[in-house]
Amino acid sequence: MSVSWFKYAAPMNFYPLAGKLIPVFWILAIGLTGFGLYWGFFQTPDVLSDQKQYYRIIFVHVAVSWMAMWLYGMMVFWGLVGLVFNTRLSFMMAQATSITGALMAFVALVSGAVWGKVSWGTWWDWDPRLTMMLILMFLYIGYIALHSAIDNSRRADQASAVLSLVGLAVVPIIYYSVNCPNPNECNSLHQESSFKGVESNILLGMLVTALGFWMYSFATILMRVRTIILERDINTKWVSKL
Amino acid sequence: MSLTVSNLQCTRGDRQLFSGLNLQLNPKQLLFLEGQNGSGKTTLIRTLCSLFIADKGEILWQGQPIKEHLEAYHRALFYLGHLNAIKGDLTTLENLRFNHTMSEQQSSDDELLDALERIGLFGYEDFPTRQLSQGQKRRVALARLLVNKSPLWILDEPFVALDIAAVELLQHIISQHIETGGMAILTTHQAVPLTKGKIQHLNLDDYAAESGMESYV
Amino acid sequence: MSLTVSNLQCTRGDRQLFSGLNLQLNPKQLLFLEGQNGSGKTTLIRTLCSLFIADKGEILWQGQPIKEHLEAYHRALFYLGHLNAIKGDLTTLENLRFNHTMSEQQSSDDELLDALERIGLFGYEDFPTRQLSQGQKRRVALARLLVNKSPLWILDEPFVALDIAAVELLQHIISQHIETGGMAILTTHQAVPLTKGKIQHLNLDDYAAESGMESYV
Amino acid sequence: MFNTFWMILKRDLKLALRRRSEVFTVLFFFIIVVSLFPLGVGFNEAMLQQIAPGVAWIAALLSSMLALERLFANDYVDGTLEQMLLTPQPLSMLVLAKMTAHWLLTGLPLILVAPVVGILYHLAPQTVITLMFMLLLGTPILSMIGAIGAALTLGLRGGGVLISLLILPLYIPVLIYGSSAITESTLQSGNIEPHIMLLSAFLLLSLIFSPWATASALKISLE
Amino acid sequence: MFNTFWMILKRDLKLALRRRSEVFTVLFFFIIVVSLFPLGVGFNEAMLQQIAPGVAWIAALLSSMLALERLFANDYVDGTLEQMLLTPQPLSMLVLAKMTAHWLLTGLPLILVAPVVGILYHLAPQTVITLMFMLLLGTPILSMIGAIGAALTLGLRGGGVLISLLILPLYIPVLIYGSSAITESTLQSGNIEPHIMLLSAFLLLSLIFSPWATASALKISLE
Ligand code: HEM
Ligand SMILES: Nc1ncnc2c1ncn2[C@@H]1O[C@H](COP(=O)(O)OP(=O)(O)OP(=O)(O)O)[C@@H](O)[C@H]1O
Ligand SMILES: Nc1ncnc2c1ncn2[C@@H]1O[C@H](COP(=O)(O)OP(=O)(O)OP(=O)(O)O)[C@@H](O)[C@H]1O
Ligand SMILES: [Mg+2]
Ligand SMILES: [Mg+2]
Repeated sequence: MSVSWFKYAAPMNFYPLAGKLIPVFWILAIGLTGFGLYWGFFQTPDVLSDQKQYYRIIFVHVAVSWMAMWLYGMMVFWGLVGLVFNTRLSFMMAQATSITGALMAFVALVSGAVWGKVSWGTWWDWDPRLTMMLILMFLYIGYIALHSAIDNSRRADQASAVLSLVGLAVVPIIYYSVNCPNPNECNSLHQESSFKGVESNILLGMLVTALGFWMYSFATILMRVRTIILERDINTKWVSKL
Repeated sequence: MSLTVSNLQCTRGDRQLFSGLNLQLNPKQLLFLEGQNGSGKTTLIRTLCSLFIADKGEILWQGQPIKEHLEAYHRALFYLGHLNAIKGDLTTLENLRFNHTMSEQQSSDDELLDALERIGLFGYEDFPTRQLSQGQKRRVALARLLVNKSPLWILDEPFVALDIAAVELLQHIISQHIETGGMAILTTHQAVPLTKGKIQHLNLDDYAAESGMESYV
Repeated sequence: MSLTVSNLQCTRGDRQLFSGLNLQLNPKQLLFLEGQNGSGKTTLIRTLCSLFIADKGEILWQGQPIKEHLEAYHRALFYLGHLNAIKGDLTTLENLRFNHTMSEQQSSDDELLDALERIGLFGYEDFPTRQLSQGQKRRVALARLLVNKSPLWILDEPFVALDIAAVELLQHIISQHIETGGMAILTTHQAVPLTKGKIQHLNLDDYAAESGMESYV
Repeated sequence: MFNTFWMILKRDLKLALRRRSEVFTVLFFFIIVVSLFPLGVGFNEAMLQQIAPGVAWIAALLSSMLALERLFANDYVDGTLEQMLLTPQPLSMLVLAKMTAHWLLTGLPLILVAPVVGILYHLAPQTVITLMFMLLLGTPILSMIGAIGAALTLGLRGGGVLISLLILPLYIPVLIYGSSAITESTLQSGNIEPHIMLLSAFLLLSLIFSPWATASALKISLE
Repeated sequence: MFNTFWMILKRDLKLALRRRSEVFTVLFFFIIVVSLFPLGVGFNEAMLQQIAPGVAWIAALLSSMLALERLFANDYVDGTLEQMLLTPQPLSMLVLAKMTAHWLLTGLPLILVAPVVGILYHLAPQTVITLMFMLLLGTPILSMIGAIGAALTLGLRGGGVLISLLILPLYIPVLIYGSSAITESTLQSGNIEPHIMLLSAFLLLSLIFSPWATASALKISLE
């Protein structure tokens, strides 16, 4: 088993495998997202507390926000694997993840802003959750900027992996400080669970959509990894044979 | 005490520079690295100093891979590349003293002053080095050789910018180092006769990769 | 067409480098500037290019003070110093084209490509120059000589970092320039035989100020 | 003459675009600085609206200034600048081309991103438009005055911080009129025409004098 | 070991003091930025008092950051850094020494000059003392986190602005607690102990991890 894992750590072997996986993830992504959105739009109540139809943005918004956070973790994970095992492929995964992640953060901000505009009448509010998402996007941008500023790909990979690790170490502190700028007023770290009181079929819609976005992320990340592999190995024999 | 390199292969960008390179350097030996511009001399030298990582191959110092015994290897190594590693705001003497002490070698200020005088910087001890000419800056960097006790010297084009007298002096210094049991690796495009000790030549053009783009002259 | 320098005196910091320096350069003549490290060759060259201002003395181009006819003088001048004046992010060809066009000379891209090939950079036309070796960078800078039509070349240590083949080529280029009626001023510490045209030597050590600190070797 | 201008401008833009990241860096620096303020001063909406013009302008000054350091420095260390001095081209054309490139790369993007400030600081659309217009008038001044400072500090150690000392005080008129115009525009009886006139006059003045001053400063620094 | 630390620290301080101007530049940058704000946002005393902590901290972040670019860059371009890598000295000692020098040259002076902020923004003496104390706790964190960014961006074009993209978001906790502590201290019932605890914990954390992270970053950048 472990043998085959290491086999696929080589870009040369991973490339065709990814090629085969991508359609699978696309199908799953379209299916799940489609079902989730269908569920969300047609199987849920028209009014949620004082919100009107607008609240249906939640199905995209929440899924995208979750993805933005999870993908950051995934990016750090791949970077760490790359630093420890010195595998090029993990770094490529990290790089591909960063772009999808930044995109997710951006869409989260935009969908949130649109939502805010229609429900609160303001595009933006300095609410801890929103602020945190903005900072998360800055962290992604820093990662991407550093990676693209270095031409030596090995250095670019390692340097941005270190940056993401440092980021991961500081993120909890940022999170705490943003949520609780004045520690005197914070009784505990835990906020009210946002799931509380959400109707279960709304939750179902959200979860299925989120799963669909996971699949979408996998598909785009794999596609991006394939182009990265091609760019980097352009001069090798196996690529010229393609 | 010996430096052994086996089956080394280096790539810059996406060009393979050389592969299958072997060499063995023993005390009292001097190695001349040769090759046309862009053949990879600087890259090889930096690889030997652990400043650049090779794709393949091993570098052994006293039979042990340098990667795993970096500290010991660095203690035995003196490297000087294209850059002089001197601070324009410090004086000649301060520069020498700092660089020398950092490599964990002790010399009194008198010895250092003496070295500066021998290398032709008498009267410049208290000059900030930014006020020196190209060749004088190079001399400040090279003055370390006069007080250095490391067995292995790796020098990348050490003769550049030096005038004729200084080139001769440096030749003499290197010869003496070899004679007293040291080893040295040099690159240079200038023809410099070095007569003492056993001299090896390694021409990187011979190790150039067959495939891929090549440099023409 | 001639360059005349009379009674030039230069000071760096508070050291007088040389004084009472006279020289006359006519077409088909080559001037070798000599002198030990720190004798003031670079300073003299920069003074001749109007990049450094002398304490005393005059520099005349075609009988007229260069200070007052800077534009005409600059049109006639090609200078290359220690720095290569190339941008690491531009390709070899882009660098050559930009520098060449800035000096108001026109050449087609074919001529430029041809120059690059002759100087030994065939296959590197589209390389960003930051990825070149020391000697290759120098070659990019020197490629301008192959397409340059200025009568007066002033080169500060042009042979540095070049390999043997390139040094020969450059010698050939300079000889040809002299032969076809050009003038050149060079400094170099390497012994390079240049056989064509009339060769003058000027040793700056002879003009060193008597008083004040001197450098010893 | 104009040939030189185009050549240098084209080269500078090409160099910047070779590292696409660089253009975005200045932009994101601006956005990050703007979004740090609420974290530092609190989220009171009325207060944020009140400080927004000042904050936006100060962030603009700083972003413009940060990129200044490299305006001539890169060309200086690699010898390009001394080569340019030795060409028959007039130095003020060179300088003008470099200023233009600097503005296109650091001034223009700020104008385009100004609506973000509007969102973060709850500004009315009308105010955002005024902000953008004032930035359009003011940022070229920043580039032009900044170039003088960059030329004067060329090759000095600690250039970056030093420039800011020389230049920030000179930026004050732009800061004052730039931000007071925006505050004014939020008032019912607001009339920002005088602000526009003053900034335009300042712009014209710098357009006339700064290439010349920068060229002299360059000559001094290069000797 | 400690020898290395002292040697590098001494050298860095000596280098800085050879150009005395450099120490003052960072200081004046801080003062200028702080004094630009009232010009941009208006002179309402209550508002100035309210924004003072945030402004002081943001000016501190920026000053600290501006000097960061040169933390390793000078040693990098002249080859000193690669020489240091080839000495038997542990890299983390080098890094620690450089961080210390950076703090002594850019953090400490800010603390000493903090009373100026107090005067410009009409702060009570008690508030100024809190500000100074918080700066004392917070500025070393800035130097330490900043060093990681400086090491990562070593030798990259546009290093200065790039560092800010990487580092400014990481400075946020310092900014938030640093300024909210000061606001808190102006309240009757204010209790800044938790702020101090949190910043101290952060300081400790960076003291443990940042030399190590910076050393790895340096190794990566130098290869
Ligand atoms: C720019 C604007 C916005 C951003 C960046 C944003 C960001 C986020 C993020 C990051 C989450 C996931 C957080 C978590 O799971 O803990 C989230 C979830 C959510 N957001 Fe937003 N949001 C924005 C606007 C809004 C608005 C205007 C509303 C409501 C009117 C809203 C309501 C919610 C709800 C109900 C959830 C899901 C519940 C949950 O946390 O599981 N958001 N948003
Ligand atoms: N910036 C400066 N300030 C003060 N003195 C300087 C400065 N630069 C150079 N000098 C002094 O001027 C003298 C001449 O320097 P210059 O560079 O002209 O010498 P050179 O003949 O070109 O030497 P080399 O052969 O080493 O290149 C040197 O002795 C040097 O000490
Ligand atoms: N940063 C880089 N990225 C990609 N390729 C590079 C880089 N630096 C150098 N190279 C390439 O590596 C090759 C070897 O360079 P190196 O500097 O080792 O040559 P060298 O033998 O020292 O040449 P020289 O005699 O000119 O100093 C060159 O052909 C060059 O194009
Ligand atoms: Mg070399
Ligand atoms: Mg010289």
